[in-house]
Amino acid sequence: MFGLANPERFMRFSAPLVGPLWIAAGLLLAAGSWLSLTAPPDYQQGDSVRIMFVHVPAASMGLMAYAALGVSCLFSLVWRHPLADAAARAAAVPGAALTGLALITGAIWGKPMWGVWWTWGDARLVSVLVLFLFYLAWLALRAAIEDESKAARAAAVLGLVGLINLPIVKFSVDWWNTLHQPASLLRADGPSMTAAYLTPLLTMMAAYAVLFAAVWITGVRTEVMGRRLRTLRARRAMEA
Amino acid sequence: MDIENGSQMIAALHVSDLSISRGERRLFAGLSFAVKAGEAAQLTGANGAGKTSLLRAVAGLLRPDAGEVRFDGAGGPLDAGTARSGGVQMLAHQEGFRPGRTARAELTFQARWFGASAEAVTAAAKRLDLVPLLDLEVRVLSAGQRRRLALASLVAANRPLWLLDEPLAPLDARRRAQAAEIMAEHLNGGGLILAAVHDPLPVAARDIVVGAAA
Amino acid sequence: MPEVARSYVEYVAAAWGISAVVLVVVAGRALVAARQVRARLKELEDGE
Amino acid sequence: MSALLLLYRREVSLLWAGGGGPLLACGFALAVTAALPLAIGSEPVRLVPVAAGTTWIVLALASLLSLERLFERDHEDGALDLLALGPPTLEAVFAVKTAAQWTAVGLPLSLAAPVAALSLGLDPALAPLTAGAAALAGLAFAAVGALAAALSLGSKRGGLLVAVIALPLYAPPVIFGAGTVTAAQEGTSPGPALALLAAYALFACALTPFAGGAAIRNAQG
Repeated sequence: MFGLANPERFMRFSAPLVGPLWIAAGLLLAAGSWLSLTAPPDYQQGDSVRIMFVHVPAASMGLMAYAALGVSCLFSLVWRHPLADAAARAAAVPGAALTGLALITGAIWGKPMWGVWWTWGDARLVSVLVLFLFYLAWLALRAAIEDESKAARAAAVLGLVGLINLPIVKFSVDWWNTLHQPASLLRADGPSMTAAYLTPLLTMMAAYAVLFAAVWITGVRTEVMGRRLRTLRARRAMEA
Repeated sequence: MDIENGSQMIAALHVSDLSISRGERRLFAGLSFAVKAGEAAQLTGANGAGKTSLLRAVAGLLRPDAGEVRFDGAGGPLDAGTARSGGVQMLAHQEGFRPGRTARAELTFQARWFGASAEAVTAAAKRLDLVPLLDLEVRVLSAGQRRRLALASLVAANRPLWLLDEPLAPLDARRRAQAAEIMAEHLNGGGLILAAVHDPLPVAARDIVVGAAA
Repeated sequence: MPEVARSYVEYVAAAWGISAVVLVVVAGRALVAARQVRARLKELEDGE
Repeated sequence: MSALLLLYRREVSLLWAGGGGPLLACGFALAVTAALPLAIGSEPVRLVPVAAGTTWIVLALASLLSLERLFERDHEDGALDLLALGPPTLEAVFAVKTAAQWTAVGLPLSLAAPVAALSLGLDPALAPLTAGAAALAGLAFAAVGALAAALSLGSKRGGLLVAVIALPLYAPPVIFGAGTVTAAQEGTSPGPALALLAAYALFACALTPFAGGAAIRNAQG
């Protein structure tokens, strides 16, 4: 990982990856969608089970993205890795979008399953909501401080603190859920994982993962090129 | 220099090949100089040349791009952290006093934070003719009075290395003479002074040009 | 055989529709930003 | 007297006297508590079940009050640089400021908490437990809040940013704090919740000084 520390080597290393990644993401998404939409309806939930195929991948990728963000912040803080802030920024926006998507699709899925748009009864949904708040806090801090390098370092501290706190918040929400067990609501645990559902779900999860990787690497490359652009312009201005 | 109050004896300051930039802009590079006990050095250079940043880098508040700041104690090289937390005091444009509190409370806190004893604080206040002002809030003091308060804090703490950023600017002629006396006394006692100045220090000092010459 | 639940097709459509939109926006944003910065960089480097 | 004790006394006298002193925090807490019955009606059947929960929301919000000025004022006065140059480390300075925030805002709020809860119909026998849990939660709020204040140094919209950073991290102490009182209300032992609350508070006190020290150095240099 240290080898990629200097931007030039990272650009050379990542250049051949970008194209195939995007293509793979597209193919996987197409395959996953086709499999998901052609799977037999659940005997109990009917077609609404298909919402799971977009909800679960978004939730898990939102969490993975925060892990990527947190690890980038660790590299930025501890080893002052020049690309780390670029990696953190490139992971934050898609991560937040995916987590937001998980909330929306979770709410839509909740309507047929529990009869309400948003239910505080499902600990997983609530943890996804808190994860979304962590993203907002990171993005707000990153944007609030004008000085670029100071904003990066402050956000890196928050990203790391967030990463450390995530499992704790997850535990406290699950603990909270056992305390306030909503007896009245129908406690459906979701469809049984028959093979017919496992394949589409895993394909969709792979698709979301590859798509995130493509967006992330493209984002870091854009950041590197952007920095090169700024230094070129600064030098151009000095010569003028 | 009584070690009891945690102050650290500094015999020399070495700055080697220092380069500092602000954002994308390089302020200066490859700056090297040394200051020994009993010596003063003054940083000259245009506005924005990086004099203040250099002081802050020596104080450890700012991370240089390259180069090194080393301190020597009586018995050889010192760890930079211990040298700074025990032997360096800085006088910046803002003296660091909270406007809403009284001069007495803020002077006492700041001086004792840097290791001064209660007696040293009262003696310094007397010497700088601050006694009548002590019960006023810092907010109502003039810039010159606030600067004298900061000088009293320097005298009371008596730390070996003084980092001064345009120390005499707000002072009138009479107070500048007194400041000169204080600086000379500090140097004779084996202290060191590194100051960013526009008009020269009132004590013998070596010139260090920072960035493009003024 | 429990009565087959309503098919909720409209919920599925909503969920997939929103997902598609968000994914396209996220992907599009990344690709457009990359293309723009590459273009400006080339323009500067050619001009050198 | 050690430098840290000097700093602690200065910080407490600053927080206690002007600005966000305990009066302001408790006043805010009771004002928000009073808003609840006005909003959802006076019948005890509505208020009693939410008494514990509301008290913790009020505690969390009230503890945000004087956070913004905890470091910002020293940063503007130039005092933060001098604090960094003193004998203690910046991590110790951060811990002392957290302790001062707890003393001047956290502890007074832990006295206001039972009053607020009782006013909403909480069983008076639970008042001591509420005060104890509020004090522990206050410690967690002070540590995490101080970190949020240090992180938002140098940003223009300080106050709001502190809240956006701190509140997600307040989830565990709010859950465990309110959980302690709710458990007691339902007759089960509040022990586990109290233990989890104490664990989080101690964890925050151990972690935040290092993150806070890094945040302050970042804002300075």
